[in-house]
Amino acid sequence: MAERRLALQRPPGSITELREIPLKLELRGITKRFGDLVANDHIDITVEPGEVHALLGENGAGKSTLMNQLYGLLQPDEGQIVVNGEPLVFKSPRDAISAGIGMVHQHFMLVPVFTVAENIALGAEETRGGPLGWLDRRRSRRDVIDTSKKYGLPVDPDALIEDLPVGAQQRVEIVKALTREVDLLILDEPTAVLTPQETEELLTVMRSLTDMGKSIVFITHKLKEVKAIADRITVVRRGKIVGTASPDTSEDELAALMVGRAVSLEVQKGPAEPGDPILKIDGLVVDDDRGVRAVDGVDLEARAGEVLGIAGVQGNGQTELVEAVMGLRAARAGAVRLDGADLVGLSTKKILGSGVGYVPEDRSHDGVVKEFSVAENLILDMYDRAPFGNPIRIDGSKVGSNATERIEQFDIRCQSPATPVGTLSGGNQQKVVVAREMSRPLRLFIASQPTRGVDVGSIEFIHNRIIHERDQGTAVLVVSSELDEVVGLADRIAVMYRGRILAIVSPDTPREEIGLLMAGITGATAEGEK
Amino acid sequence: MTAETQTPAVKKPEPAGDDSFMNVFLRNLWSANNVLLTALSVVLAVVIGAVLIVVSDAEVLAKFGYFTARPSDALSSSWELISTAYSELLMGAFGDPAVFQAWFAGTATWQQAFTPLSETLTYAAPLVFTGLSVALAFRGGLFNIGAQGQAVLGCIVAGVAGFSFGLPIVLNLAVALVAGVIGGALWGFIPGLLKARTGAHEVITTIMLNYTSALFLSWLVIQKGVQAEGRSDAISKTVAESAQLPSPGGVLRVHLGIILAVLVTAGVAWLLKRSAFGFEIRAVGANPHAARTAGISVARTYVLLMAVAGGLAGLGGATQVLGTAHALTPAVAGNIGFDGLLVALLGRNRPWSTFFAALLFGALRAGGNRIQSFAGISLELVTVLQALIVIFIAAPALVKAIFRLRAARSTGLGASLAKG
Amino acid sequence: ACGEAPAETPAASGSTAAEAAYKACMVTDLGGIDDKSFNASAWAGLQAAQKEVSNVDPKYVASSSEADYEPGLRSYVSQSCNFILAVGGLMGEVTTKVAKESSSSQFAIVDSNSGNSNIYPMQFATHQAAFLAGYLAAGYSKSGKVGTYGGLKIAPVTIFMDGFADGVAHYNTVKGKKVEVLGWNKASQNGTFAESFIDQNKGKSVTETLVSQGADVIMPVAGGTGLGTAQVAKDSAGKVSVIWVDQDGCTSAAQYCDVFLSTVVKNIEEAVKEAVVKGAKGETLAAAPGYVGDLSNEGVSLAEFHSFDSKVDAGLKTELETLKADVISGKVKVESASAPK
Amino acid sequence: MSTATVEDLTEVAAPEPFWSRPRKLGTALILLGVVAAGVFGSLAPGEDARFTLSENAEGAALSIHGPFGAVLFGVLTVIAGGVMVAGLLKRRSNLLLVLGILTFVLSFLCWQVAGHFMPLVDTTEGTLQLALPLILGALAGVLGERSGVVNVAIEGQFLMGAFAGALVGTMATSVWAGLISAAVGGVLIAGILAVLSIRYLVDQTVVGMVLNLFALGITGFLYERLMQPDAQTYNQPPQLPEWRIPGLADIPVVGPVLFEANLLVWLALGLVLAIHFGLTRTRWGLRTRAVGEHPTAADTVGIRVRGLRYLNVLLGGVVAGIGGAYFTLVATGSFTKNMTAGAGFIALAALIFGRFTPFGAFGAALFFGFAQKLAFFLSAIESPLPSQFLNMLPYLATLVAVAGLVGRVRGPAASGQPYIKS
Ligand SMILES: Nc1ncnc2c1ncn2[C@@H]1O[C@H](COP(=O)(O)OP(=O)(O)OP(=O)(O)O)[C@@H](O)[C@H]1O
Ligand SMILES: Nc1ncnc2c1ncn2[C@@H]1O[C@H](COP(=O)(O)OP(=O)(O)OP(=O)(O)O)[C@@H](O)[C@H]1O
Ligand SMILES: [Mg+2]
Ligand SMILES: [Mg+2]
Repeated sequence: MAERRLALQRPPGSITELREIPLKLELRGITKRFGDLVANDHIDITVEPGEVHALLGENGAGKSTLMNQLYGLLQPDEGQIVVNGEPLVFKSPRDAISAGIGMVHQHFMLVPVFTVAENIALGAEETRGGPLGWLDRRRSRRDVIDTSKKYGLPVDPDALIEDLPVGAQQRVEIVKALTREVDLLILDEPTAVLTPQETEELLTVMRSLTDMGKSIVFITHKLKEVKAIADRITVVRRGKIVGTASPDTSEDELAALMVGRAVSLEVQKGPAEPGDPILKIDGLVVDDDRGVRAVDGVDLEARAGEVLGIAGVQGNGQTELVEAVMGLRAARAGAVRLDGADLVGLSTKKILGSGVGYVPEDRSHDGVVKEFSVAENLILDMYDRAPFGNPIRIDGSKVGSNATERIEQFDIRCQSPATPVGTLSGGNQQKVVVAREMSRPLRLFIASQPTRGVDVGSIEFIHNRIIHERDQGTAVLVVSSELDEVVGLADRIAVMYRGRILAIVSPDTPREEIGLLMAGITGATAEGEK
Repeated sequence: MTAETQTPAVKKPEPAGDDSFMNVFLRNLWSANNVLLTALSVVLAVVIGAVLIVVSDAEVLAKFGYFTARPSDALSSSWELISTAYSELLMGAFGDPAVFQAWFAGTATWQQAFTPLSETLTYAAPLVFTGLSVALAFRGGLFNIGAQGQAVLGCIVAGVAGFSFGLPIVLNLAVALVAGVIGGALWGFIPGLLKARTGAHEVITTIMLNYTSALFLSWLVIQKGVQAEGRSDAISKTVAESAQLPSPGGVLRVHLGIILAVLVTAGVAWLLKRSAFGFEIRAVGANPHAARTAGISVARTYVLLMAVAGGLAGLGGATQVLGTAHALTPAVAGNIGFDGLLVALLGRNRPWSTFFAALLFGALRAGGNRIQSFAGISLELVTVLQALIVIFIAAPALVKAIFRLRAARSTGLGASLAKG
Repeated sequence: ACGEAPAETPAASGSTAAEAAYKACMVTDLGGIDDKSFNASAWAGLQAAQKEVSNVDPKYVASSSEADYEPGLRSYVSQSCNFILAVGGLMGEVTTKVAKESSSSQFAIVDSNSGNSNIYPMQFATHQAAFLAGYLAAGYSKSGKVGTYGGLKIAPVTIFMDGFADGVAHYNTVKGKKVEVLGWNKASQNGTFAESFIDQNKGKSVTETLVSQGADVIMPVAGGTGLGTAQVAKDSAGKVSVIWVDQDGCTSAAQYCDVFLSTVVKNIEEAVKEAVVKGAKGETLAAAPGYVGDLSNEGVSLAEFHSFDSKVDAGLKTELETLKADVISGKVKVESASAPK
Repeated sequence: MSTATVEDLTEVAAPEPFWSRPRKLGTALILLGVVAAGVFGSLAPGEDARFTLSENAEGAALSIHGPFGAVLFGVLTVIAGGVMVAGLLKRRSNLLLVLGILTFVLSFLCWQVAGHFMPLVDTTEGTLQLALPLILGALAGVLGERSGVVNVAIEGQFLMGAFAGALVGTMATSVWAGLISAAVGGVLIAGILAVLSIRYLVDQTVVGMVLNLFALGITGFLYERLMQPDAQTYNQPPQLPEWRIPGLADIPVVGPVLFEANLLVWLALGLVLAIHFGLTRTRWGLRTRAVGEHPTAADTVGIRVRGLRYLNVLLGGVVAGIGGAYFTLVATGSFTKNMTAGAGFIALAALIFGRFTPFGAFGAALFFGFAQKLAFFLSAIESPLPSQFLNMLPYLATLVAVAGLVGRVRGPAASGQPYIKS
C-alpha cells in the first residue's frame, strides 16, 4: 500500500533517486560539549521507519544541537550515528544528505536575496549539462511548482525570500526539504511561525510522508501538535534524556516532564479593570519597506489596565503598525496619541522615554545585541538615563546590580551578567528583552510575538509578567499570530487583515470565528464592538 | 510573582569582570599561553626575516656556494650578519648598551643614551592617534580608510594655526592642537554625514578624500602667505616656537605628543567602556538594528563617530606638524594614516592594545632606520619584517599550527573519527 | 654547493684599507635611491668618487618619510661619517639643525643653501640648461607644438619647466615663429602635473593627451613617471621624441635611448663626486660660495644627442652653441622664480 | 491554504511621497542645467569647440560654437530634470538621469574646449587605458567579495603581478610567459589571503592590508637586488602586441579604441561579461553568491563553503595578477618600485561604487578613468584651474556620484566573515 502511493506520488523530476529501503536511525551515546557546557549527554534515540518521533525540551535543552549533529553540521564528541545498522560519520551535511536525511532548520537556511526557486534549487541545481553548468531556471521553477502543488504548500517561485513573511519562508523551507526526496526528515520547530491552518496543513503533509515509509523527527514547543502527530515522544532536559512518553500522555504531564515542575498552560488572570484610554490610534496609514501600503487607516484604542490583543496572520500589517507607533517607521497619515500627546514624528528614544515598553518581534535582529553582555542588554534603551547613567557616562555598578536583580526576578538562565547574550538560549534571550522593557514604570507595553519559539516554562512566565503589568494599570498591546496566546492573554481582540482592523471581538468569541476573521471573512456577529 | 517558586537560575559562577564579548572570545582564542604565542610570532617573523637577510646578501650567499666544502664560513658569516642586523634593530629601538656604558663612564650624555627610545616614541606618537581613530570607527562598524586624509587635514589646520596666530605660549599650542582636531574632525564628518544621509559607503568616500586632501595640501603650501618666505620650494612657514610641542631638544626628538597619546588612549578607553556615547558606538557597531529599536540614532552615531575618529586622526597629524616637522610640506603626514590602519588592526581595535601596537610600530621604524644605516640592510626588508610580524601576531592559529601547539581548529572532527 | 672554498685570507689585509676609509654617507629624499632623479644622481656621484679615490666608502640610507631625515643624518654623525650628504631642499632645516650640533662633521646638501659653515651647498641653475632644451625642442619640432609636464608642482620641477618655456619663447622671438608650449604656462605658473613620480601609467596618459594636442617633443620632469612618456614615444615610431631630465637618459633609462632627443642634465653626479674627492683628499669644502652649477661650469648642460645626432640639423646645433655662450656671458638672461637665490 | 501572502498585498498601490528620489534628482539636474547654461555659457569664449573623431586635431570633427553649445546642453539638462520632476517617463528615470548628467558634462566641455579641440579617440582610449587595471582589479574584488571574502589586497596582487610579469617576461623573453607569471604572482598573494582568512580565520581586512605592505616590501626588495643592477636581464619585458581587426577598426572613435588594441583590453571586456553571466546564470555563480550571502545555508544543502571560497579568491588572484601585468607588459616596459601607486585602492572603491557587480565595477572604473583623463586634458589646454584642483576631479566626481547617485550599497551579507564550523 505504502509502496504504491510512493510510486504514484513521485514528482516528475525528482532530484534524488528513490530509496527502496526504509531508513532506521539510531543515535548511540551522542555527547556534545561546548567548552564546559554539555549540550548533549550520552543521548540514545531510535527512529523507526515511518514514525514521527517528537523531541521535547526546554529552550537550550540541546535538541537543535543533537539534530545538527545528525545532519553533519556539528560533529559529536562521543557516540555514533547508525543508519540501518551501519555506523556512519557525517563530516558535513553533504554526507547526511547522501544518507537520505533532510532537515528543516529552526533558523531559516534561506538566502534572503535569492528567489524561492533559487533557494530550493541551491545545491541540487538543474543545469543544462555541459561544463559551464548553465542553470536551467525553467526546470527549477517547474519543480518548485510541482512540489508545492503536490503537498498543498503554496509558494511563489519568483518571489524574493526577503520580501516574504516568515510564514511563507517556513513553507519554502519545507518545500525545499520535500523536493529532495529524503527518507528521514528533521523538522526543528517548523510550526513556530505558522498559523493554525498552516500548521494543520503541515501535519497532513507529515502524515502522508510517514505513510510513504519516511520517518520524521519533529521538534516543537507546542504540546497539542505533539499529541496530534507523534508516534513516540522523547523529552530532553539539560542535555539528557529525562523520559519518553506516548501521545496519550496529557499536556500537563508532558510540560512537567520538560520543565521539571508543574506548569500551568492556561494564562492565570483575573478580570480586567480597564481605565482611561492611554493609546489612541486614529486613521493611521503606513507603508512597508517597498513602499506598499501596509497599514491602511487603523483606529485603535488601548486602555489602562487591559490587554488589547491584535490577532492576525503574519504579514497583514501588524509589524508596520507597531513600528509606526514606536517611531521606527514613518506614518503616512493619521495620529498616534499617548495620553493625549501626539507620538507621530517623535524619535524612538523619546517614545520609549515617555513610558512605552517595546518587545520587538524579531528578538535576535532587533531585540538584543548578541555581542553585548546580559547586563548591557538589560539597559540597552536606558543606558543614558538615571539610574544607570546620564548622557555622558554610564554607572557600571548600577548596571551590574540591576542585572543581578533582573536575572533573579525574571529567572534568566545565564552563567553570569557578563555572559554575552548571544550564547543564551532563545527563550532566555527573550526574557532579557522582556525584563528590560518591564523594568521601568510604563504607561504602555507593546509586545510583538512575545513567546515565539519559547518553551512552555518560559511562556508561562512571560504571560504571567504581562498580566502582572496589566494589573498595575499599564495599557498592554499584544501582537501575536498565535491564536491561543491572544485568546489567553487579551481582554479585547482586534483582528487585523490586509492593513485594516476587521473587527474587535471579545476573547470568548468562538475560535473558528476568529480564525475566519483572520482569513478575511467577516461574519455578522463580529462588528458589535466597533 | 512566580519567580520565587521556580527553580533557581543555573549556578552563577563569579562574574569574570565586566568583560566584553571580544575579550571573552580573545581569551578563548589565545587560551592560556598567549605570552608564549606572541613570543613565537615574533620568533617566526624573525626567522623568516633572517632567511631573507641572508639570501639578500651576495657575499654571504657566495659562501653558501662552497657550503659542503667549508660550512663554517657560510654559517658563521650568516650568523654574524643576522645577529648584527637584529641587534642593530633592537639598539635602534631601545638603546645601545655601549652608549649606556659610555654615559656611565661620562663619555656620552644621557641624551645620547636615550636617543633610540626617544625615536621609538617619536614615531609612535602620531600612530597612536591614527590607530585609535581607525579602531574607534571599527568598533562602530565603520572602516575608516580615511585616517590618512584626516591626518593631513589635521596637519594643515594645525600647521596654519601654528604659524598664523602668534598667541602667547601654551595658548598657542592649545589652539593649534584644537585646530588640528577640528580639521581632522571635519574631514571625518563629511564621510560620516554622507553615510548617514545618503548611505555612501565610507570606504569609497574616505579613499577619495585621502587623495583630495593630499592635493589640497600640495596646492596650499606654495600659496603666498603659507609658503615660507624666501623659499621657492614647497615648504610652509615654520610653526611658532610657542605652538610647538615641547621637547627636550637636541638629539631627543621625543615630545609632549607621546604623553598626550597616553592621555588620549585613556580617554578613548573610557569613552568606549564607560561613556554613553561609547555604548552607542558599540551597540551600533554590533547590531545597528537592535540599537535603532532601542532608540539609539544610528545616523547620528555614524556622523559623530566619524567626526570623533577624524578628530583623533587630525590630532595625529597635528602632533606630526607641531612635534616633529614644524612646517608643512606636501608629504608632511608621511604614511601615518595607513600605518595607523595596521596599528589598529594589530591592536584588535582595543584602545590600549592599539597603543602598544603603535609602540611596536614606532620601535620597528626607529630600529629600521638604524638597521638600514648601520647594517646596510634595505628599507624594503624592514617593511617585509613589519608585515611578517603583523601577520603572525594577527594569526595565532597559524602560529599554533606551525608549532603544533594545539590543533588550530576545532578538535571535534578528529575526536569523532577516533571514537566513532 | 660543491664549489671550492677560497684560500683563507689573512685578516690583516682588510684593515689597512679601512684605516684611511673616507666614509661618504648620504640620506636620500623620499623618492629613494632609484628615483631616476636627484637621489640616483647623487648616489652615482658617491660611487664615482669611490672609483677615483679608492678609500672612499659610500653608503646611503633611504628615507621613507620626512620624519626619517633627522635620524638618518644623526645616525651618520654617530657613525663618524666624514662626509654627510643630504639630498633635496626639503632637508635644509633639519640639516642645519644637525650640522649646528655636530660642528666637527662635514655636511653637504643638494638644492639648498643655509649658509652654515660646515654645510657645503650644491645648487643648480637648471633653468639655463632647460632654456637650451626649450630652444632645441622648438627648433626640432615639426608640429610647432612642444610639451612638458611635471611630477609635482614643486620648485625643483618647475625650474625645468620655466627654462624650457623661456627657451621656446626665445626661439620664437629670434625666428619670428609661433611654437607653442603645452603643459606649462610660465606667467601663470600653472600647468600639467601627474601628481606622482612613480606612476608610469599616468605618465603615459598625460603624454598621450599632450601628443593628441599636437606636441611632438615632450619633456617630462617627473622621475619614473616620465618612463610612460618614453613608452609613448617608443610606440609612436619616431613621431614623438623626448627630452629627458637630470641624468643623461641614455644611461639612466637606457632601454629608451632611441627616443631621447637630449637630456637637460643637472650634473649632481659630478658635483657630488668632486666634493667627495676633495674631501677625501683633505681639502676644505667652503660653505661660501659653495657650488652653483650652471652652464659655465658644466654643472648643468644639454646632453649629447646620441641617436638624434644626425637628425638635428647643423644650423640648430650651432645656434645652440652660440646661445649657450650668450647665456654664460649674460647676453641672454634666463630667469626662474624657482632658481637658487 | 488560505493565508494571505505578500503577492496579494501588492495590489494595494501606494501613492508615492511627493519628494521621491527621481524628483530630488530631477531638481538637482535643473539646478545644474541652469548653472551650465548661465555660467558656462557666459564664460565660454566665442569660438568653436571642436571634437575631432581622431586621436589628434586631424580628420572629421564635430564642431559647435562654444557659448551656444554650453547653453544648448545646459538647457537640455534642465529639460531632462524637468521631465523627472514632472513625473513623466517614470520608467525611464535612470535614462533621464544619465542624459541629464551627460548633457551637463557636454555643456561644461563646450565651455572648456571652445577655442581648442578635444580628440575623441584619444579621450576614449585614455579613459579605457586608465580604467583597464581598475576594471581587472575590481573584478578580482567581485570574485572574492561575492563568495564572502573581502579582498583589500588588490594593490598587493597588482604589484606582485606587475613584478612577476616583468621578471619572467624578461627572463623568458616572452610576453606570454610574463602574462602567465603575472597571474601566478597574483595567485600567490591571493593564496596567502585565502589560507590565512579562510583556514586560520584571521580578519580578512587585516590580512589584506598586511599583504599590501608585504607585496610592497618584497617586490621593492627584489627590484633593488635584481632588477635595478641589471635591468637588461631582469627588467625589460617584451610588450603585449597590439592587434588590429580589419573592418571593425575603421568604425569611428570606437573602432580604433576597441578593435586596434592589445589582448588585455579584450580580456577585461570578456571577463566582465563572463563573470556577469557566470555569477547570474551558472551553478558556480549561484553557489558563489549563496556562500557569500549565507554560508550556513549553503553548507546545509551540501555546498563546500570553504572550497568555493578558496576557488574564488584564487581566481580573483589570477585576474588581479593580470591586472598587474598591465603595468609592466602593456602600459610601460619595466617595473619600478610601488609602481601601481594606489590603483588597487581605487579598484576597491570602484568595486563598491559598482555595487559589487561586474558591470557596475566596469562602469565605475570607466567613470574614474574618464574623470582622470579629462583632468589631464583640461590642464593640457590651459584650464585656469590650478593643476592640483584639476587632479582632484576624479576623486571629487566619484565622491559626488557615490553620495548623490549610488547611495546605500548592500554588499554580500556574509562578506568579511569567516565561516566557522564547530
Ligand atoms: N555553537 C555553540 N557554542 C556554544 N554553546 C552552544 C552552541 N550551540 C549550542 N550551544 C548551547 O547548547 C545548549 C543547547 O542548545 P540547543 O540549541 O541545542 O537548544 P535547543 O534545545 O534547541 O533549544 P530551543 O528550544 O531554544 O531551540 C544551549 O545551552 C546553547 O547555549
Ligand atoms: N558562537 C556561539 N557561541 C556560543 N553559543 C552559541 C553560539 N552560537 C550559537 N550559540 C548558542 O547556540 C544555541 C542555538 O542557537 P539557536 O540560534 O538555535 O538558539 P535557540 O535557543 O534555538 O533560539 P530560539 O529560541 O530562538 O529558537 C543558542 O542557544 C545559542 O546560545
Ligand atoms: Mg533549537
Ligand atoms: Mg530555539
